[in-house]
Amino acid sequence: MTTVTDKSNTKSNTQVEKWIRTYRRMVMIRLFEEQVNELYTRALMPGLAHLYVGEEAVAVGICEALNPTDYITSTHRGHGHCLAKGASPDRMFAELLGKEAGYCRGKGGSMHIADPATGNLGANAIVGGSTGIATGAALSSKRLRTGQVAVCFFGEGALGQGVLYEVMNLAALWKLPVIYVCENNLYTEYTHYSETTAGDILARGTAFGVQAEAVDGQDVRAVNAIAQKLVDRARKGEGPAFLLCNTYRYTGHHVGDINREYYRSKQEEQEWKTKRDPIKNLAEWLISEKLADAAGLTAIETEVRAEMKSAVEFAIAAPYPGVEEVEQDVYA
Amino acid sequence: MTTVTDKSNTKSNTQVEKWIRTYRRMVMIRLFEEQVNELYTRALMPGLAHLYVGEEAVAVGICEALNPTDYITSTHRGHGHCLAKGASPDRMFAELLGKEAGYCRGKGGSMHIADPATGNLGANAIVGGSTGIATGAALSSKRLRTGQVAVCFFGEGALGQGVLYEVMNLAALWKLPVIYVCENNLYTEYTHYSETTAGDILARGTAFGVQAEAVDGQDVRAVNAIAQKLVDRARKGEGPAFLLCNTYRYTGHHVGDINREYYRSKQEEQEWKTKRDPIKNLAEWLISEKLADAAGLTAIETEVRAEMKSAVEFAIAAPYPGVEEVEQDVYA
Amino acid sequence: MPEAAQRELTFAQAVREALAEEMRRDSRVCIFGEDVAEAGTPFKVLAGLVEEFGAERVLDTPISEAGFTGMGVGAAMTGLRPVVDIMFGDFLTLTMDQMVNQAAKVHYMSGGTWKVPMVLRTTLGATRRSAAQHSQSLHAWLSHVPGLKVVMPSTPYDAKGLLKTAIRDENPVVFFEDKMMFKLKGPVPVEEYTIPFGVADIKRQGEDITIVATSSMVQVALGAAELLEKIGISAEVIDPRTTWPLDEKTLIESAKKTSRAMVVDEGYGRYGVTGEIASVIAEGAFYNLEAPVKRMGAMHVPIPFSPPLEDVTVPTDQTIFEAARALCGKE
Amino acid sequence: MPEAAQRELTFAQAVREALAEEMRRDSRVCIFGEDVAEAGTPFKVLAGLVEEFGAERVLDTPISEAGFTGMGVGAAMTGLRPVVDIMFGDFLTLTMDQMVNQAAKVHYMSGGTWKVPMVLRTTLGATRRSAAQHSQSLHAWLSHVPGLKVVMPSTPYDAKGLLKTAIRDENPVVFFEDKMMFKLKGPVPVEEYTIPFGVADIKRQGEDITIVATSSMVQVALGAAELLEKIGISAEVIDPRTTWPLDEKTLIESAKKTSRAMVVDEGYGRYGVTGEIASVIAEGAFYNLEAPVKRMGAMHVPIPFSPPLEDVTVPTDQTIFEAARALCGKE
Ligand SMILES: Cc1ncc(C[n+]2csc(CCOP(=O)(O)OP(=O)(O)O)c2C)c(N)n1
Ligand SMILES: Cc1ncc(C[n+]2csc(CCOP(=O)(O)OP(=O)(O)O)c2C)c(N)n1
Ligand SMILES: [Mg+2]
Ligand SMILES: [Mg+2]
Repeated sequence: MTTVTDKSNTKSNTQVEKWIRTYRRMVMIRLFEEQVNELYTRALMPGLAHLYVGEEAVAVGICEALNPTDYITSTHRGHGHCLAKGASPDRMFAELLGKEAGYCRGKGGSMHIADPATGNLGANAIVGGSTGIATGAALSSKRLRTGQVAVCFFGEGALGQGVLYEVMNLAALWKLPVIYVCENNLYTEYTHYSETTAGDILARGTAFGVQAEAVDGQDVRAVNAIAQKLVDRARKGEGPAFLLCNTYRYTGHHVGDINREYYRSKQEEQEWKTKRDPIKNLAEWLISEKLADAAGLTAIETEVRAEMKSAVEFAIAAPYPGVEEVEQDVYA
Repeated sequence: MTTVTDKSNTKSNTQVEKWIRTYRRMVMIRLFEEQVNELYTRALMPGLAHLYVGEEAVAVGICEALNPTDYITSTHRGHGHCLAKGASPDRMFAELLGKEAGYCRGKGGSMHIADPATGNLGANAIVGGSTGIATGAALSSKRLRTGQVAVCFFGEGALGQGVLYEVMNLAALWKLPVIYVCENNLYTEYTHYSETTAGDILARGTAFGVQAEAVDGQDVRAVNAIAQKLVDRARKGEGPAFLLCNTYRYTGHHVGDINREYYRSKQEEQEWKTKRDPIKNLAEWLISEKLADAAGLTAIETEVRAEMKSAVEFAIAAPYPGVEEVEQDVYA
Repeated sequence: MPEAAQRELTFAQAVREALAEEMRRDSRVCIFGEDVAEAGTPFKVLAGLVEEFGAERVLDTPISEAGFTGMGVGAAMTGLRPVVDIMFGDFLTLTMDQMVNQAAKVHYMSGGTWKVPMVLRTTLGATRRSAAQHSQSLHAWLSHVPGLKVVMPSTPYDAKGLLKTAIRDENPVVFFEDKMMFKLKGPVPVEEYTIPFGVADIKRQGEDITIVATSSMVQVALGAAELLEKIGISAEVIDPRTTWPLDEKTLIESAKKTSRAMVVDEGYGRYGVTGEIASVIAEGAFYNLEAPVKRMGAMHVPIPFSPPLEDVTVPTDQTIFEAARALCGKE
Repeated sequence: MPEAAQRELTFAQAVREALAEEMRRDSRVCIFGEDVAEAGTPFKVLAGLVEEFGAERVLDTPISEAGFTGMGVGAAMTGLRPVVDIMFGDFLTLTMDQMVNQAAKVHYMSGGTWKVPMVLRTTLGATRRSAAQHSQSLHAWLSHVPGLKVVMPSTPYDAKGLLKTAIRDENPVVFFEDKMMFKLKGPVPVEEYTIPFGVADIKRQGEDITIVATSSMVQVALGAAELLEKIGISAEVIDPRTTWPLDEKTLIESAKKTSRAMVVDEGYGRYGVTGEIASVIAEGAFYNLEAPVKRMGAMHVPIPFSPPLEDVTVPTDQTIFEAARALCGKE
């Protein structure tokens, strides 16, 4: 069986392996989130979670351009970023269930998964809250001359937070190797971004001296190509970048957001799902380019599904941390 | 004797009266600040103060375009804004000395002068701290349909504060009658703005949907012309504007900042003072246009100087508030 | 509590009704915040308001807590009476400059000339499985700051009456709602009423021990009082309702009467609300107290996600019961 | 205090020396903030550091307190040991999200995997005629937050030893310097030393009353102790040095010995540091106290500009003296 947790450090240089790996990762994110939703509806998961379904090409396309030691910061909608950077589903599910085997020993939950081994500085439940952290990581990289790049993922809602502009200005002044990835999935909770975003999004990068680009976030190859360019540039010391990825979340703001018609139409959802699905798009390209056949892709899906299932079972069976842990790790 | 506290509500429509009034206001600010410096060197003033000398054309050119009921918010370097909006020097000096007759009964001091009668929402000692207040005042104006415009003065140092971008975005979305006036005097305390400001200043307005313009802040006629245009536009409901005024502070960051050579050259200071002085420039124009003669202008200066002197004397003689006042006005 | 109260409302309904009544009474009252209009907030507390009052008075904002709180200050100074909605109390961190350096100080710094009649509504409380950045109870910070008033309702009745008072107050008021209490039901009269600030409410009379509890902890303390009654301890439960102004007199008198006191608050136990109230009682009832004032707050840890861990971080009826029993010297 | 200390340094020199020594010892230590490089801060505390360590390690920032504090968090997580400079403690308002929702919680939320070894240096203290937005002492807020440590040095010796400890600590530490104390001189040995956190220092031995004082208030309390001595009252002055961790034991033992205690702190008296420390003593020394613990903090008002008003807002040696005398029952 092909392992679904292949780290990007085992990255092969052949194109076919790269795109198959990419495909697998996107499928993994989608099926991971399916399980999360299932855990929620079966009332097995404490609290809520924000699913990344529909946005897979962004995280995967970008992380495919990163080294294992490169840094990312993530958001409340962070499962996709974690997985794309190489996290294991079993420990992620364990975290979502508050179990000791989780990435944060259950202390963080869905919105706080962090993992030094994959350069994941942590998801963040404060919108815009990790923009300083990512920029600071880029400062370390530059000062310590480690060559690492930091990627800061955020939803377009974070464009409302002033701290983003403060750190973009600093990153530009100090030419830091950081890439601000704006995932514009059109909504901040229950409000369309056009109601909360004046002016021009790309100009918000360039106004602060940050190179800004836009890309179709449903096209993983396009995302990857531009990410590679911006990452290379940052690594060479040419400064920060802002990458606007236009994308869509297929489901609610969180797992409990079921009736959405007061803020968006079913038809809109349907159009994105049918016409712009990132996984379907890549599959079609793989097949048309003869890099894979339908059966092969189905086999991947089946494998990943089985892996997700056993990861969930692992998490369900895992023990909670002992209550004495509650006062541990407050201070290092 | 011509009163030096002529309010803009006594504004005449003839050009000559307007420019003579403008000239008098600029002279008043300069001589007011001279007295402040004197109070400091004579150790009569508690604490410090930030002088507006050199920047007079900005405050005066803009406030000349405002109605008495229009709002302003101001900064730590706020004396010029206060005077330009129509405040009385005597009560200002009293405030600077912590006296009961001061605008804030001595509780605010140099950095907090506020005055409902002239629409002055207050100076602010937090860099960028009044950007929300000015924008909120514009919201009131729009909602209550009063036709008032709000002007938010700030130094270019406030470009570092994220809250400015948050409220510019909101002002653009809601088409609020607010004008963000950036006084770029080249320095934030002891650091040149180019070391702290990446990208392009005007683009920082337009990126958020705010109409942005730049003007020579040493040319009061130019400042006034563009201000009038932006104020009219705002009053008509056409939305917010950002006005970059390029200017220079002649003296230190505050009265105690005497040795400045480690951050800027005497030559630079000299050039601005001799070649770009806003008062001298206006005087030359008035004379060349035959709107005034040298003797007339000297007479104005003499009058204003006398007025400043008696205002300072008033303030020195005025009593401190009674100690029981300390616990008053915490709550309305 | 009013005698004739027949009608029951949830806490959320009481809040909404207070807002609706005040918005009808005074056209200057308006609301802004994230997802407050059509969505009616994630907690649905404001559902229906935009339909009645329109998008001019119930305004959805970008995710810009500092910015729109600052606008609240300016709007309040110039004729509106804004109710600023901060979804989670944890996001107060982003508004501290506007609330503390601006809102709280404008009146004083201007020598009493400008006023800031604004209300900031926000939430507190853990045990919602929301982890460390969505579970804090940060009201101690605001209570520390002169110029602000801080309201902590514990019942639907109090929520309505106190919110109406807050909106009519000429000062910046921070209004904390326990997000776990939105569905709690309680009597709310149909008739108009307001509740003054600085007046504690004795939620339960008792003789043996005084339990001062705030917001979310009032119901929990009442639960503990029932457990205590079963073992023969009569607990008086007092809710200060506002931490500033604080009704010191009522707290001290109760402690003098019972000779034993506890303070229970969901904020962190260290350098917070319990320290202040315990000190007020320890000083005011010094010669009557038979034991030190006992303090219970949130454990001094970031709130963990994992349910078994989170559950031990805040006081429960059982832990309050046990502490009270020990304080009364009963085994 | 070391026996052999011959050399005297000012508080500012002691801070600078601590930074310089740590920067020489560990190349990961760097400083960033507004006007920290050539200007050496408005208080000149950092003068000369950029000349020795270069602009790569002493970085001038834009006026972006939230942004560069956040960068401090990220830099600390990834291998640097940043010292973030916030010019006035009043601007902490702008950093609260970064300090409280990020720095304080990263280690815990990540299950102990990431660490944030950063120091935030800032100031506190009034009486500088700087008015309400430049005179606050906001250390109570940070002391309230688990995950942070809070340091309040009161002498050049303590400032140097505690700052070195802060820089070597693996956690976010907030270091408050009284801006009125920068020119205060005191003995500082030439030899290397550090001072552990959580160890109170008895600045003066006494028998009749315990005065717990923090930061700026320590010297003032020592002044009061001299006045008290003249009327036959022997005051013990204790400086906790860190409000978190807090050396409860030393405070309680002293109060047990003297049977009377006061707490003096320059932060606001309400819901702040005095409430916590007074409660700790009132509980721990309950059976030994002959009078309630007396609290003295800043008056509950925004700090006014006018000198005669400002001067009455914070404790002075005279007001401490009078309160202590009253507490001891002497007229
Ligand atoms: C500072 C802050 N304000 C508000 C929230 C509540 N909140 C959580 S997610 C969210 C919407 C975020 O929208 P966006 O950034 O576009 O991300 P998306 O959910 O679309 O991925 C909001 C308002 C928060 N977590 N942090
Ligand atoms: C939030 C905040 N940070 C820092 C300061 C300290 N400070 C006072 S004035 C100033 C420089 C302001 O520069 P600029 O905005 O350009 O105004 P100018 O003094 O040049 O008029 C600084 C850093 C402050 N008052 N507020
Ligand atoms: Mg979004
Ligand atoms: Mg400037």
